Amino acid sequence: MADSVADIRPLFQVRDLRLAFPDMTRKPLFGPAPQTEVLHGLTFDIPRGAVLGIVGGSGSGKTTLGRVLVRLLRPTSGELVFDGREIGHLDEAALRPLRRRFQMIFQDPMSSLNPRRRVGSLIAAPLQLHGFDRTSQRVDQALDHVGLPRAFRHRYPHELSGGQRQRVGIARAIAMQPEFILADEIVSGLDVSSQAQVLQLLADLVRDLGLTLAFISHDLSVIRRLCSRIMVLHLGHIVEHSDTAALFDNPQSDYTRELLDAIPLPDPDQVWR
Amino acid sequence: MLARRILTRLLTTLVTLLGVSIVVFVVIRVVPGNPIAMMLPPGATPADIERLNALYGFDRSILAQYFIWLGGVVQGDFGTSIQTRQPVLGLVLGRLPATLELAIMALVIAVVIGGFLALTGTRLRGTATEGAIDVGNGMALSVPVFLWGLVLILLFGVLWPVFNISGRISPHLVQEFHTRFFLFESVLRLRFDLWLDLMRHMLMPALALAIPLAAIIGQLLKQSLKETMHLDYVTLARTKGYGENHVIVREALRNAILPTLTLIGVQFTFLIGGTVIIERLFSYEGLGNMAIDAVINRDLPLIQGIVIIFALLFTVINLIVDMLYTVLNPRLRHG
Amino acid sequence: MSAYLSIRNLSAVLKGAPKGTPRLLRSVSLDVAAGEVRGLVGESGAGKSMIGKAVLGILPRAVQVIEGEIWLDGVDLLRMTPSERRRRIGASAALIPQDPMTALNPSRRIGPQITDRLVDILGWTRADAEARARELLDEVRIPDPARVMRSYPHELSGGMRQRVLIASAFAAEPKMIVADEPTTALDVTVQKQILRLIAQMQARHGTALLFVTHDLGVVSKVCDTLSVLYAGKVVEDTRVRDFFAAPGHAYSAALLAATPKYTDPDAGLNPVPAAVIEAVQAEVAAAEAAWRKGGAHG
Amino acid sequence: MVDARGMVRRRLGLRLWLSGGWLVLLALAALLAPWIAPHNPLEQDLFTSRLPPFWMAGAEPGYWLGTDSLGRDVLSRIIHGARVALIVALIAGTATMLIGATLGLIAGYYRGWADMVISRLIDIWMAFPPVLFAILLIAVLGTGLTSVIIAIVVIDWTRFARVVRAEAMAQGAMDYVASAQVAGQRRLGIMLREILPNVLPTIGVLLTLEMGIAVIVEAILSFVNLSISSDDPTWGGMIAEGRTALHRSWWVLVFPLIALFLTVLSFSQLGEGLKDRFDPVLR
Repeated sequence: MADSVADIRPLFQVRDLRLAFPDMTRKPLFGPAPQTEVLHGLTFDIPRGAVLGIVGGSGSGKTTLGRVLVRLLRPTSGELVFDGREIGHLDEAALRPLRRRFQMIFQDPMSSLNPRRRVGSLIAAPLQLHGFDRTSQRVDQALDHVGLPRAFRHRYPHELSGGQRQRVGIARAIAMQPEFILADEIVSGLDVSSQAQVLQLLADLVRDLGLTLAFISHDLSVIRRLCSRIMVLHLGHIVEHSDTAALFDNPQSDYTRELLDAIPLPDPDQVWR
Repeated sequence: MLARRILTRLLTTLVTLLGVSIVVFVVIRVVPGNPIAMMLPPGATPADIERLNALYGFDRSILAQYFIWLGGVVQGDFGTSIQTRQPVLGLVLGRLPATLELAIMALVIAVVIGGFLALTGTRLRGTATEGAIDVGNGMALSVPVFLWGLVLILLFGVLWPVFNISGRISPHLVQEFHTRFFLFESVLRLRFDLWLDLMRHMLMPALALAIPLAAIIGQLLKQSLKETMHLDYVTLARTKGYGENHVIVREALRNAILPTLTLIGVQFTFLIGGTVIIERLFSYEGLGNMAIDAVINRDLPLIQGIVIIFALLFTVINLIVDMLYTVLNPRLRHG
Repeated sequence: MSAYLSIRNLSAVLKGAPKGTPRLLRSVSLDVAAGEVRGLVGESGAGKSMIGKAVLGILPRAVQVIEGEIWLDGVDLLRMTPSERRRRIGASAALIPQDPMTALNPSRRIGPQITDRLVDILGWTRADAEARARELLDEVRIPDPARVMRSYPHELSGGMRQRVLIASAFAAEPKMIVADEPTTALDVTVQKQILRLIAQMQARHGTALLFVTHDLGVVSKVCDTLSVLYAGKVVEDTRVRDFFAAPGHAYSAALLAATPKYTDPDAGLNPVPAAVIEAVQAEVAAAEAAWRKGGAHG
Repeated sequence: MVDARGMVRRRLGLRLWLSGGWLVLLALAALLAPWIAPHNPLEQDLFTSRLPPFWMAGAEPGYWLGTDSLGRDVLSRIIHGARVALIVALIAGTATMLIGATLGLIAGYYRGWADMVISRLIDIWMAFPPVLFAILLIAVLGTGLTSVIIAIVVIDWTRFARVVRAEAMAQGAMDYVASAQVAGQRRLGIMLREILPNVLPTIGVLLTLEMGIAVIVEAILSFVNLSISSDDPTWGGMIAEGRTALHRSWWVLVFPLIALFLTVLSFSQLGEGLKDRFDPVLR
């Protein structure tokens, strides 16, 4: 089974992916608004088991790309192939059975956890939707996995700390036993100590559960520790996509070099050109 | 961008007005069954009915009737009042100044009181005074103008009768005026004796109308002021050496006032709506009082005229407020 | 080199909190000399921002200083009347705020926002103040200063706004500047330019700078000295070079170990060990108990 | 130094008790009106007309709050008037909520053409003064309890629709909605299971507010003699009567006014009080 075609094929195959939004500020009085393209024809693969870091500054399109991958947004054109199946242009109904297989963890857990649901219900609701059995045990397992006490299932999100909320977000995603998880800036709101813990947890889960992960961040230092491959986005283009070590040792594009140079290392001897 | 915004806004206003005309037409002409019978005084002859049928095209399709009716309305032809046998437009315009003056007076009172409460509450935030202002605002807000009117009648008409609680002006003074805008005219002609008499009549109904609006302004403006006071640019101004009053007025007020402004626009239309019952309560001879008489007398052409004038007034006010917002907001002005 | 800013035993509490509630700031002492950049680091809730706010007299109303001294240029700010203190701070200190998007008044033009302090507080003529503003905008390398002064904030990018705010902070030649996480809201490439600009301006004007940040990387680039805070208490006060060579406190060391470092994939991002947290908590609790027992201020 | 806001907040519990207490009292009075009212509210007796309330000289025992110009007992009329007030409050309030909140939720969450239509309708509705609109509708529909309720629903659905639409729009932009979408939840499911619970507290506050407004609108309509038949006791009718004879018998106006005032105030305070007390999410 390990050598079957299905397993060596990349989990995601993205070809010439484009996304444009109507620009309401330039809309004429009548007729449609002109389109502004924010993703300009992206082509890349995400192999099974890979941990792909997606980096870029504000306005690079990294968050938008993430939302296209999990089909919160519909691409304007191009191919988005998940496990051999084109999903870029499926409608919601056709997509629904597939949704369990790619999950997302959001940047702001305060906004992404429904404030009027308890933790248990937050994790269980998607499970029930997809007809999982023994949801109660699965909720407990998920809480165990992310290192939260089982008693937390009775709490509301506002009763948790930032790091704990982010763990609930992770628990909700892994409880669905997905093949792919998208993590969008999930540590940018956390202190360095909780950041380190959450990243450690994510790294362990990816290894233990055999997940494929796309990790969006603006912080190359964070990405280096976690990711096997890195893709650098700039203004809606892929400027570099390579192996982690290769990217840091020998960056190919000017933008990547500029990005690396700008990072303040915790080291007074670093020469800042 | 500004021009397009204004143009779009004008278009939606037009659509709204068209919708208003349809609603009025449907309510008055379609629902009651035989409109002719309603438009005629008791004892009308079949010949009268025949004539009206031809005049309003009641023998034609509903759609055709609508356009005939709309054509008349657009040209200012709202028909003739059944009660007085006078053109509706003249009657309505004769009463409009009284209602406008009352509403504007109430608005001024509300803005002054509300603004004062908001600024005081912001200046003294965290103290017992702020708590008292909050409780007072909450009370004032949850009691409608009808009840405030009654309370004021009891307090200043019966218990401590210092104000007139009936009419717009002492009857013998009416012939002193050349226009229907008594209040404006008395000020322009510097006739403060007339002005005083007007105010004695107007203050109570205006105050009744103003109380809830003052509370809303007080509450919302204070809330946005307090939110603004936490923003970085206000903090920055403090570090520059400015005192609390300066910071509230120059840094916070201009930005906090925009949401309040839109609210005042919407609420001002509610306030004008409130004049209907307040005028009745204080026997104030404005449009609202006339409307209620018209309903009681089943004078449908007159009601229709009044409703359309009110709707026009409301839509124009909303339009003006929107434009004002657009012009005052630098983000939109220099987009 | 005598200290320009000197904080002594500064303690603050939440107003109306019951007796025995831990203090928000626990007997904080630190000095910043003219021309020195002192970093204030700690995790959220450690009180680092609050110290900067106390110096500038902009503590939230809910926070109350219960003891201590803040000496700025030879006078104790806490012994002045509020209006004296305000003018004093306005004339001799300034703030570079965190978020350039919200730190400029959206309904006022840029020019008056730079010159208002000079005209209203320091009594300059409008013409002098405007000339000075143009000069400063030029100094922070904003092209076409005259046009920018007529603009509204929303017409400028985040980086440009932060330059305007830096110019505004230096306008009155203050001897003391507090920078409160001035680059957290910016992209990393813009951050580099802004940090550089702050450092250059500080060196050129010889200003004492209190630099509040959560990022040890940033500290290593701009600061000379460093105070590490935990739960409102200074746990380490040291020179930056010494700190990165060998942190003097277990908590500081753990913080450094948790800070990511892309050049060394094996270093950084190590969770702070529970034992370290417990130790530093015990230390803070012991200091708190000793302070209460001392009964200097009940 | 004591934080004054804390004192105000502690009073919230009291306000819940007071408003709830008055409304329960009123509901009991309405239910048991035939048994507890001391007199037949319609019974006229010209020999006992304009009797003052019990503490004043000239009062007659049994007529606690005095009588009106036709000799009808004021207290009994207030108790019976509570029936009309509460029926209108409950039925009109609930119906208005169901229609307005549903439209607002659809407009705010689904957006698109549904929102266009509903928003335009709201705009049109906002162009009419509500009281005038109500009076007009009654003139067309004829008087009676059903007409009053229909008029209130027709006029006031926009109050719910506007607020709920704005709230649903704000909630729809939150990431928990995106998260439900990623989980594969249907649009309708998201609206009902994710957004509705977050809008519900607002709807609850609006509902009690609307009940108070319904009471007032009914009173205004009876005040201008356009509500139910003029014989039946209503607070608005009593106030209208009292207004004409204010100087001779003030109590005919004052007691129904107090009842109306307390009822409207209680309804508006009840919603806020309940929300503060039972909403798990403190904002």
